[in-house]
Amino acid sequence: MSILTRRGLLKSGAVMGAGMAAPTFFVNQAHAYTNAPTGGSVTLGFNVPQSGPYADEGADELRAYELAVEHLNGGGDGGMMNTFTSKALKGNGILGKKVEYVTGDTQTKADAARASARSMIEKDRAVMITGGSSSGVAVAVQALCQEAGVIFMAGLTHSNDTTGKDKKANGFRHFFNSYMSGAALAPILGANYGKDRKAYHLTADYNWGYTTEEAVRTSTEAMGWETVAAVKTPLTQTDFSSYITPVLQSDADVLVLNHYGGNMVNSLTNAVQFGLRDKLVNGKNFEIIVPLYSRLMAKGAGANVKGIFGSTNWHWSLSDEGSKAFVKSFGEKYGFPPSQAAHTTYVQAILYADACERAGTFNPCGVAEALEGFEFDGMGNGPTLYRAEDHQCFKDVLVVKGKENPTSEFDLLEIVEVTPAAQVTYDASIFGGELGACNPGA
Amino acid sequence: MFGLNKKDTRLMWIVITMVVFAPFILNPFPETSGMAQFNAGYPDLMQRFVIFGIFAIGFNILFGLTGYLSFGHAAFLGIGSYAAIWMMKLLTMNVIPAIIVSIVVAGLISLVIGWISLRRSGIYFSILTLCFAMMAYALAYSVLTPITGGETGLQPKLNDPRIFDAPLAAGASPKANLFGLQMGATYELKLGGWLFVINAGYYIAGLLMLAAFYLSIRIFRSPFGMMLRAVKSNQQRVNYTGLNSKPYTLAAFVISGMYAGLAGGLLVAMDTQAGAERMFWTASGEVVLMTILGGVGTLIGPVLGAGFIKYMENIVSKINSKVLHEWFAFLPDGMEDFLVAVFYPFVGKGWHLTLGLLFMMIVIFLPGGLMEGGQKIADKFRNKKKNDKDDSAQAAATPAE
Amino acid sequence: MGILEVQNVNKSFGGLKALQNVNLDIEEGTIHAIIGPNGAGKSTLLNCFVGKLVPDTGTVMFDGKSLLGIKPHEINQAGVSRVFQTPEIFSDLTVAENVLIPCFAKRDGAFTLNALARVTGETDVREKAEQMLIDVNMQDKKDMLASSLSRGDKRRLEMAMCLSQDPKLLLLDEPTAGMARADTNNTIELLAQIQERRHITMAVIEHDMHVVFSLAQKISVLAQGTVIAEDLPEKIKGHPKVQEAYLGGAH
Amino acid sequence: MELSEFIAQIVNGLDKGSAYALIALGLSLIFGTLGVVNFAHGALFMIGAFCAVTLNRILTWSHVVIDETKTDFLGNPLKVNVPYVNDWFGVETGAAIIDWSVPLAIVFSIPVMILVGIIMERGLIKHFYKRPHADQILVTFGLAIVLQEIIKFFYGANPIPIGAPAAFAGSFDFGTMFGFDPNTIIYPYWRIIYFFFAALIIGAVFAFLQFTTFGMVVRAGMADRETVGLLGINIDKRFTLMFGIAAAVAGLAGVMYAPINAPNYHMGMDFLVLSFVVVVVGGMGSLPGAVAAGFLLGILESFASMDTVLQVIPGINQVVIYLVAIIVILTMPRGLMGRKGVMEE
Repeated sequence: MSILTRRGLLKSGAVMGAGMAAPTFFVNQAHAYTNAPTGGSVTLGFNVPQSGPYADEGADELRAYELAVEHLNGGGDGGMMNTFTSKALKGNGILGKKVEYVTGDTQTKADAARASARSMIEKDRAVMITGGSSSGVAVAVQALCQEAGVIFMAGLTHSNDTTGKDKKANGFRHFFNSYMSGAALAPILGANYGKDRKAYHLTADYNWGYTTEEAVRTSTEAMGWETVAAVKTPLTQTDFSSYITPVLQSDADVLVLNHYGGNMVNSLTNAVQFGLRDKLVNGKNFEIIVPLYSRLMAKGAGANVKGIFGSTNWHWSLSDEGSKAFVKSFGEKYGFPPSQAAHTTYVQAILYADACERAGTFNPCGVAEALEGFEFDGMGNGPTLYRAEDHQCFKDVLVVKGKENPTSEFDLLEIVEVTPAAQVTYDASIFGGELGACNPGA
Repeated sequence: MFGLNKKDTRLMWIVITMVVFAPFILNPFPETSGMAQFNAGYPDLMQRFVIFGIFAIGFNILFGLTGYLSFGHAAFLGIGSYAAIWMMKLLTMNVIPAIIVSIVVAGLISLVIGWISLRRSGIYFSILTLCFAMMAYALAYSVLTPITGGETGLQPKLNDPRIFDAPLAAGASPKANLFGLQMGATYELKLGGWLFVINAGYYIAGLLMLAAFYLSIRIFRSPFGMMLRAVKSNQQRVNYTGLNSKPYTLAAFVISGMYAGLAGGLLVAMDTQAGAERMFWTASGEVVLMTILGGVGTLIGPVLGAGFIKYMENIVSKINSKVLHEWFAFLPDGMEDFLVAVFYPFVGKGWHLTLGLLFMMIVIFLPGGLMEGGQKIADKFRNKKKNDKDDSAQAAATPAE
Repeated sequence: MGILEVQNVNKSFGGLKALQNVNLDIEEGTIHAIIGPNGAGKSTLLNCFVGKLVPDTGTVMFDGKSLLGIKPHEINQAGVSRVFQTPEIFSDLTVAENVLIPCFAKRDGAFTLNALARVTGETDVREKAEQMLIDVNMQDKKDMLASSLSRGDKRRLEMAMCLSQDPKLLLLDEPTAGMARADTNNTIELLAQIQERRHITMAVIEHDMHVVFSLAQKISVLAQGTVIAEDLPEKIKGHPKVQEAYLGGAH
Repeated sequence: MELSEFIAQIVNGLDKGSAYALIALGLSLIFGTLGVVNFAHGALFMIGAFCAVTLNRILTWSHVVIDETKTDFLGNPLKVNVPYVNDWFGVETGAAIIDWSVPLAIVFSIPVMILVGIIMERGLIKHFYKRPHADQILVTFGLAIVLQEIIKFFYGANPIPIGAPAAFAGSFDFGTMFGFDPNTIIYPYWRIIYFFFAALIIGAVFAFLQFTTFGMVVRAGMADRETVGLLGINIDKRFTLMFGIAAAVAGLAGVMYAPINAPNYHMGMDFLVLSFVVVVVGGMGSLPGAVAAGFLLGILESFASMDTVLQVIPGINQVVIYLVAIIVILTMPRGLMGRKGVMEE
């Protein structure tokens, strides 16, 4: 016996559509939403960079996802599920269905990431896609999920665009963004380096770089800093010497490196090599700032990070109950502390599962409704709000500094300040974009 | 038939059959079995097979016939994509204008780049095309962000003008379609444990791929194609035969640029997103690899090469340690762990390693690419059969060249 | 008046004067041989006819039109074909295709985008090419790859390619170089036949005096870049200047 | 633009150019002698850098000592890794040895790289001399992927920092020597060393080709392989060694580059396209051309990255190398110093 199920988005009335319409003897088993789980399990898609420069970050995200799945299915010590303020999750999967997962490689390329996500949706019937380590990928996959009618829980993506001009109703971001980095950093920089500084920006020449530069500029200029120059550097640049030497000759006394990943490692290393940090300008010590820190990447810069300020979403040395529970559970399983990428992806997986439980369905519209305006705590960043207007989480932001005397290879950053959420909150409309309506697909 | 000789007609029918029945051929394993991991019959990958097939067929018209190795063909793919997405944003989500404009724009740009690059030959030509493509990539990723979307690329937005389309219903999002038939429209056919997916977008792309393939056979068999092969064989003699090689190579360059534009437009039609990465040199390198892997200068080789690489990228990269453990679960624990440890470096995040190894093996052992491999197998098969049955197998065994 | 008129052609490479005041007049319908010792400038002169080199001064007129500054393919379109010292053929193509290409070039000109036509559908061109192969006695080899031919056959094929364009002037650069005696005689016979049947003007550069004196109706002798003698074959034989050029000034 | 800025960018260009020139030199050597398009050349550069990393790992081979006074991230007593060299030679000498791991790696890498080169040539490349360039590209590209994936498997995807010896860590204010204000033209010691090291290697390679019989044979072989073969000289053996030398040049470039930018597994691919552009701009088959083009592109790239230039032509820093390459190839048919007929068909 054969059953023809109808899925997809065929509109009746179309000439070709009419020709292809299902004969009546086939069962037309239309679901309310894309990939509604039918059996005893539900499949999630973990789409992370496994090749390319962010492969290690992707590997850490994958570890966190595996840990989250273990906890959701009732294994392990439960991690942050124990400290999470919502108690909807029972350790029996999601809505009683065992959590299964598939993995894919984004290659940190929008095309590859979408191909991988589509295969998860079309072939593996994933009901939610999560992961990623760059904003280009996040925006591309988010748009795809909106179209396909599944939920997208963004991984590491820091550009304002993800929940700004490119926001989508089916997409959610826990990670912080450029604006928040700027807002959190400025007061600390003012307190440590004074309000009369001349800043020189080196900016990665693509969207994330632009938004980060703008955020840091706006917030530092607001407190009295002057921006001497802002030079854009190609993404593919490996040696930054020709961008560093002009800094020496300018009268700037602060260098802001709006770089991430390999760019950040190299530009910071080069800046320190050229003795910028030993320099005295206008009677002040020359300082370097890295707006977005990642511990995994900071490791690549070695001793060069010492004493350099930046911001981060989360760090394993936080001492709240949630963070401690997560570090313990992750560290005992893998032998080293989790990165911020691992943290945000773990939290995203748990938040999604919790929203399903509270909504009582996997339907993206139900899940989105449960997440919108959701307030929670116990996930490592203090009280947090998933804002309904742009699907962005608002929580405390960490300002960190490269540690002078690290005790181990993981102990690279120390927390200088936990900037309260209120200080980094902004109006949802400032970045434009349209959220649209949630799309349940089928 | 179709103005093709007997051998080519047979090849055409084979390709038509493959395209039409791909959803079945590519899903040989029941949905619930462990081997389902190797099924490739889902819309996205099938679409990519035919789209990159088109790209490689077009590339082969240039490289296979004239011998000019362009290392920047991805630029035309990317330019086609941008043209298509802008048509969707400005005019209509109907794919027809998007596809037509992507071919035209890619054709115009390739005319300019080809006209300049073809002033040099050999590796100098390759590097010229590479430089143009890298410039296109670098600019699209950075200073051209207002036009290209830069890092995040372009997708249709709710508030795009789309002057020919009726306003969207509340809550609806713009979707690529052909006179109302959406590219994502899909029927699922369940037969026992098997699940087959019949996707509208795939068949539209497949139809265009068949047209592109047919056109390429006609070009191969035309006087024009013969002249191109003459250029590859002996440019000096071409000139002393009264032929001007430059317009021939330029025409081939533009035709293959238009194929690339079509592929780019189709990528957008099937998956409404355009980004700069598809112009990076690795993307240009990929189509070179597809063509060489499949068999340079053969008709169907590049399509096979495209399928091979896309299969590796999308299927092998998704095999993770959990899947490996499931496969070997029937073995005793020690054996299971051992086998997982052996296979693990080659799958999932290690898929590049497998790809690299296979590149090397194919080029070492099958100098003519996959086509030669197929031919060798066919030869063996034929030798066995020859005793009782003669030449009927012979024609089928050497389908391409 | 000759079909090819060369007047006062000079060409130097750096300090070396390869051609000095060369004058040459090739009459229509004849076989004209150009001989001379090594380094006399024969090949340089030939290259000036086909557009590969441009003389520093002087004129090269073909059929009343100047050939200077014209691209090789245009010269060919005007009716000049060339056979090379080592056969220049399309080795990766079949024998039949090798002959089809010049036939198409003759009919369609320097460039035609006939991408949708079929080679097999162009009956007129195909018949002409087939006839050409019969003429040179190679019809049984038409499906072979040109690279797999013997050297003599390659030469034959190259001539067929040139002849299929019905050239007004055929330039032959040492057509029998490196050939065995039998092959050489075949070539002589072939050229004589062509001349007889088609009355094509030929200019032959040749070392082999046997070939020269069997074929040529007129001979020009080139030495150190200048024409030292131009006359009928029988007169060239005893020409003192020619003997001097070949044997050196010792006696 | 001030003079000091101008000079600083020239110095930057020479510094960048020395890396480009070294890689391009090896690539051109392989082109010229063996006629092989080696897409794995970037991988050799990368392996060189990882020679430094590996030696550093060997030198810091450690045993674990529990430090009860400190705790690790889980709150357990901290495990401290103590390198064996510290036990064997005392803490100070041990630290000094580890500190000098990059210079030591130079010695370590030469035999390793020559061996890698010879194995590559004998095991793989030699079977491709007579194959089309497209096949050579495919097989060496495959090899490059395999090599970098192997490195990724063992060392991960992130960059691994490895410092220059502390003695060379600072920077040198040579602007003052020429009467500029202090702190305007300063340059890190290690980069200055890199420049002179590159000059030394380039000089050595040229001297070797110019003044030794071996080099003469190789040069003759580059010009006309068949004739040299007919003279009864075993040119193949020499070419194998030449491949080893080219690999060593790439490897040394990599070792010395490690302290400048932390090595990662894809650094070879990052340099691959650039090094081909350099070689082609220099002209196929010309070693001096490759070196000259390396420095030329390095200097132009440096100038294009200046703010004053970028204000006038936005984005020029993204494309300058490619733009210059296009102009050179179009105006000079065979690049700066290319030989006729090499890789033109």
